[in-house]
Amino acid sequence: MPDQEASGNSPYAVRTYEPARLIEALRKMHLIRRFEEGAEDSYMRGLIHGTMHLSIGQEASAVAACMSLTDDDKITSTHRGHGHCIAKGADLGRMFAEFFGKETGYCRGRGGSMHIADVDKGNLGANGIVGGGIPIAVGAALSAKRLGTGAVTVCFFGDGANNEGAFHEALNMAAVWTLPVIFVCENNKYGMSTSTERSTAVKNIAERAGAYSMPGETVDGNDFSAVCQAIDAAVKRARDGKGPSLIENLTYRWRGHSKSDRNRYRTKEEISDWQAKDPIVRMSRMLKDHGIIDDAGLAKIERDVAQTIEEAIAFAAGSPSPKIDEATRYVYTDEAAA
Amino acid sequence: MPDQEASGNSPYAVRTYEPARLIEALRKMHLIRRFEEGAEDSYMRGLIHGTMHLSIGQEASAVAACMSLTDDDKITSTHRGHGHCIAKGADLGRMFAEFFGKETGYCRGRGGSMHIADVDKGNLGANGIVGGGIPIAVGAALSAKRLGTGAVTVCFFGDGANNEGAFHEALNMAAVWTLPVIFVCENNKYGMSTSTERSTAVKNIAERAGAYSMPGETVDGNDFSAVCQAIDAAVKRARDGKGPSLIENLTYRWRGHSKSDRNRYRTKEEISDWQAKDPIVRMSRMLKDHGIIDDAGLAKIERDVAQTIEEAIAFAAGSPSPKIDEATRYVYTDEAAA
Amino acid sequence: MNAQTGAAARELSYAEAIREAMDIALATDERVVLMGEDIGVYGGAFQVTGNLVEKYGTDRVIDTPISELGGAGVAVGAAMTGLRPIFEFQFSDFATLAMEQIVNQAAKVRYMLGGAVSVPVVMRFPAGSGTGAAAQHSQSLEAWFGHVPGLKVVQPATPEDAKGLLLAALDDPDPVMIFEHKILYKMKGMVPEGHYTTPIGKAAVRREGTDLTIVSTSIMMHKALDAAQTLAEEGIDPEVIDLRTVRPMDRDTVLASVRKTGRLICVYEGVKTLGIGAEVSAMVAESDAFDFLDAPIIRLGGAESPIPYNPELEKAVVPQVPDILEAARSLAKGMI
Amino acid sequence: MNAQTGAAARELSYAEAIREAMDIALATDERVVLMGEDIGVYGGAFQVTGNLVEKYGTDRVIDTPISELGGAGVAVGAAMTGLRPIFEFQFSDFATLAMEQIVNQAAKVRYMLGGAVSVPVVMRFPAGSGTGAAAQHSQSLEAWFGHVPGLKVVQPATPEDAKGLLLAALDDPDPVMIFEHKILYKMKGMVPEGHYTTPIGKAAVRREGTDLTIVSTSIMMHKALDAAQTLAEEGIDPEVIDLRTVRPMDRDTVLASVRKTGRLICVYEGVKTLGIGAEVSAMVAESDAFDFLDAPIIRLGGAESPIPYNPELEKAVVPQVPDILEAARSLAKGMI
Ligand SMILES: Cc1ncc(C[n+]2csc(CCOP(=O)(O)OP(=O)(O)O)c2C)c(N)n1
Ligand SMILES: Cc1ncc(C[n+]2csc(CCOP(=O)(O)OP(=O)(O)O)c2C)c(N)n1
Ligand SMILES: [Mg+2]
Ligand SMILES: [Mg+2]
Repeated sequence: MPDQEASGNSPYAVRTYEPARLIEALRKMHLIRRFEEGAEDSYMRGLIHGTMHLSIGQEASAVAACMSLTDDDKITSTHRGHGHCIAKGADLGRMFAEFFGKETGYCRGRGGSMHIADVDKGNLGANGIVGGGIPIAVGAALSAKRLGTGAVTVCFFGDGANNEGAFHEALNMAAVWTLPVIFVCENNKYGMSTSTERSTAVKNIAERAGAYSMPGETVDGNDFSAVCQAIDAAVKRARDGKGPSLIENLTYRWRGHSKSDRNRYRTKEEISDWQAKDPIVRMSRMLKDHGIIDDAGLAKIERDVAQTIEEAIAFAAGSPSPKIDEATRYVYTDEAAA
Repeated sequence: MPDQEASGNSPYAVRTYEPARLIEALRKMHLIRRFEEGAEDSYMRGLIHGTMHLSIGQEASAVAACMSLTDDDKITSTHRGHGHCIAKGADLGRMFAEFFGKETGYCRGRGGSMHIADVDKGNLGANGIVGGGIPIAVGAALSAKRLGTGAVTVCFFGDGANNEGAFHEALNMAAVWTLPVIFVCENNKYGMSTSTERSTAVKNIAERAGAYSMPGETVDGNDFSAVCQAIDAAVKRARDGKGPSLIENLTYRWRGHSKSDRNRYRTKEEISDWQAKDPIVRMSRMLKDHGIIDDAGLAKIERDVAQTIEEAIAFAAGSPSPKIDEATRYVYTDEAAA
Repeated sequence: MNAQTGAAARELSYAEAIREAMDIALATDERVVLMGEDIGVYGGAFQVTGNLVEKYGTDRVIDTPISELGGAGVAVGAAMTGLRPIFEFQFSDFATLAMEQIVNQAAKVRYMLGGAVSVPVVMRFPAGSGTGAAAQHSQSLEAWFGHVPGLKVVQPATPEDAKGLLLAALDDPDPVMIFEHKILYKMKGMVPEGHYTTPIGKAAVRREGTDLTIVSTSIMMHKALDAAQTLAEEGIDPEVIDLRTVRPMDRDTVLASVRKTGRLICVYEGVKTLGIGAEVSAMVAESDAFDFLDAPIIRLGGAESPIPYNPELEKAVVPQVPDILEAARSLAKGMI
Repeated sequence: MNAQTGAAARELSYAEAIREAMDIALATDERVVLMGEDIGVYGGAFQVTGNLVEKYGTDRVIDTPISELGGAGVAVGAAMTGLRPIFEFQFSDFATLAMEQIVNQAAKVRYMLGGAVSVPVVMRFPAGSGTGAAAQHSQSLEAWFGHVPGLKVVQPATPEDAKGLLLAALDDPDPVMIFEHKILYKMKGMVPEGHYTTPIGKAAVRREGTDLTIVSTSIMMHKALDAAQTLAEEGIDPEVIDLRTVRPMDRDTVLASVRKTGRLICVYEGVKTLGIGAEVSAMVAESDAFDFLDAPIIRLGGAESPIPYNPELEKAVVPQVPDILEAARSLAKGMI
């Protein structure tokens, strides 16, 4: 917050991004929320089988972290990856189609929720393995550096993932090789049922940045502007060839870990406290406070988003399933060969 | 160094340990050096096949780290483990016998140099996997805590091992569960040919202690007393139920990584600089300076040690090999069963 | 009443049977601890540990951080020094992170130390497809473990065996890997009360028959029994063997059956190539039972593909009852 | 001159042949990078990369920290985004630390993404026993990898194939795992100059014969050829096949041979149970070649034990020439 004063106290994001981009960001946050609700609803209606991990409550982190990225920049995501995917520009119809196991889905119905990727937009994919995407992100950053593309990689992972050996090995290599990657830990206080207090020997994950001599910063992850500010500085650092950063977005998932969660490890009060910190409400308020949007504009976003979701679900529901006799397609690139 | 003054500047070890124990420690350091030389010599004479990793130059770290341990306390060791093994009280005849692949060896000739263990003395074994012993040490500490034995575990590993995911996961668990374990990193500047500068994103490994909210200390690993002081404090902390510590002993291996090392990654000057910091010379000087030993005493140690080594090698050389038809014994405990 | 044990039996689910085994072990042996991710207040991803943490506390039912390699290593170290840990992998797929500790350490330490220690660790792996969790949460990797000397590997197919094999594993001084099928967790069956063991290394003949032998593992045993019923109606009389233990494999039971029937199908969910069926087939083909074989040995294993998400595709890549029927009929054709 | 390629050939060691392949790749394709522990100034634990770092610099011959999981994952991520990494494990045993990235990521990403990416990564694994490095540095784990759809797995037995298969792996858009035998690194053989490829998925008939088929892998091919010479002198005429590729296995070549000879021995260094020989045997036993079999199929694999340190024991736990002779003679007995 160095230049708050100079800018008459307007938040970083308002100072930095065009109104249209901020409105688009808010729209994306709504899209994420409604996508997750749509998924939940579809699940109830039997359109989805398998598991799902919803990111309701974490929308600011995903969208803000992708604000300054281009389609050439990469992200790696997690099992809780719908938000990242939408933030990076994915088509919701293809996302729902994947969720419904359809041939029109991002993974032709082979991957499902935990593997949605959107390679054209630079999203290398969600990952079913906690921490699995972290070394992959470092690999993408190595490619960018070797090939001189100027691209950066944003690597999303959870607080639980920070106790995986992969986290340690990957952050160390990124630092030693000064790679253009930003490690974004979405600390929602729990890895499944296990709180960071019970699993992690530091209070804030960002404290671990010191073990890799990289900058570490803990941010209010429900404050869109604060996340933008931290990420943008890290992206600049990466693009300037100064290496990786670790940013920890403190946030919260409103829903259970997955469908089978009975929420026995946290209190109703804790949940409602965090619901009061709704990142979408806060973002809306910020935009209103700075005259970027008005109530009519907000209402229009909600209407548009509702319609987009409806159309996406309809597209997905109406799409064909993969052919059974193609169950084993796409294992190898040259399918004749193996 | 808080009470240096009160003690008239005599080093910690001199203040703390009986002269006889200090002389015994020096003797062990000599034993280690001569054991390694004996191994080298035996290798030249074709008595040993396979690989070996010598710890010449690192003797102070091994012996000092085991000073305040009892046979109930455990250690886990590494591929460069002869010193630890001797420090923890192993019989040199059985060590050489193992090296020579004999049935009288610690592992009945099945394990060799990289797997020598001495379970009765609390040495859970060397390990051929870099970092492999670190979680095992934490397991031993968990046993001690659960079973209330009061034992501590000293976990040796190298600077190279600190970049393994196992290091991260194990230190985190030890801290979260407040376990009685002391992580002793023997930083000899290189993991094989790769210097810490080229492999590790912090200058000193002990800096990583902060990532696990445990005390971390970097010590002159060739200073017997300094290592004792750091370890003893950590052992006390562990016995008092206050949890783990990370101690980094800065040291140097005089020999190559293993027999196949051409030493192309370091200079002759660096090696000779470190030889000038010979831990045995320094320990001898300290004991002489404080009137604990005289030249005759030093000479006697050398003579005794030479004889012990000679006898140990003779024992090993004269021992029988395992029977070929017992090549697959000891895979399972109940050998009839499987 | 259970014929073998004399104990009263009641209907329990496979998950309940496993929990009961752990409950007995925790109650009777202070050295037993449970370790794993979310096995405490959450009760385990598949509710297998359930409420055991309430009964035994967090010192004995230990939630680990998400650290599979380290966690497994801690269990190994603890087993070497006096505890008897039961380590739960949340999904067997995550064992890929811990192969070092399982294979280089747990399986080999005893041998490498010339018998100076044992490693009495039990590891539990919820395995298999059918939950719509896709390729990284649906694997059947038991064949890997079966390839590793020093390990014992079991795959219970029934609630009774799930309990009995876990209790046998706890009696065993060496590392035992238990592959539990996720889809079986809710399956019910009669389970004897109290302590009993199911022998490791012994297959069970689930249906006697004379025309062909179906060696099956885990969930496939149930499909094989289903198929057997249909086949019996068609006049084909199959013997159905539940392999139960992958390592050491029960050669005697399998060979005796093949000597009788002269025909063999092996059905298993793991990938066909280099899977359990390869070993069963090779074990027979190298034995004197070879001379009794009247037809090629058929393997029905998983497709050469990761497990897909779409539920129809997911079914298509693992053997189903019609596949068994087809294979059995093709073998039987030669019979008549 | 090499018959197939027309290129001039010279004698090179297996290690030199591999290095030459990497040299060609580095020289002709900017996307190729080498990654691994101590592959730079040290030249690799087995001196396979040698002086390549001097020629191509540390940006392209990258010493990694001792971080097998992370390192393999970086290679996977790099392969997904435009590089063509060749990742060296210092010993194949350390792959146990990286199975997650190899099996859950590299092998499955393409399928899980419905074909949206390929993962053109090559991994090299120095494998096998014979160096006195004991149980954690001597394993032959190729069977595990052969069980994983999405991977291709090769095992060159000669310098020519070591080079040709590595160049073929680099042309392949999918992950290729190369198991190199440490004891072969110093073996010499004629190697064509320049660029050529040895086809992945094709076995080689190293000796034609009519009496029995010996399918061998890697170093065992040389032992099989040795044995074949002795057998020929005894009037037994074996066909020796070098499997070369574990996945996808060359069914056609093996079956054709068995149809001709009616007798099969499979010899491989990995643990016998659930090893390569299990698949070879089962592949034959399920095929039409079954009808041509005149005797049980013999598998000669590694003992059911970790690899011991003592050199005599170490030899005793893997197949040797006398074992092959004995097996072949026992099969031939039935012949006459
Ligand atoms: C290697 C691995 N271990 C365990 C799991 C099971 N699992 C899936 S998500 C999860 C919790 C992850 O916590 P965190 O990283 O904080 O992400 P969050 O779910 O909170 O977004 C667990 C244990 C897994 N998928 N992969
Ligand atoms: C998991 C694993 N990776 C690599 C190796 C090969 N290796 C053996 S020792 C060694 C260097 C270890 O360095 P360090 O931990 O600093 O110990 P030092 O040899 O210096 O005592 C390497 C790379 C191994 N044995 N295990
Ligand atoms: Mg979390
Ligand atoms: Mg070192």
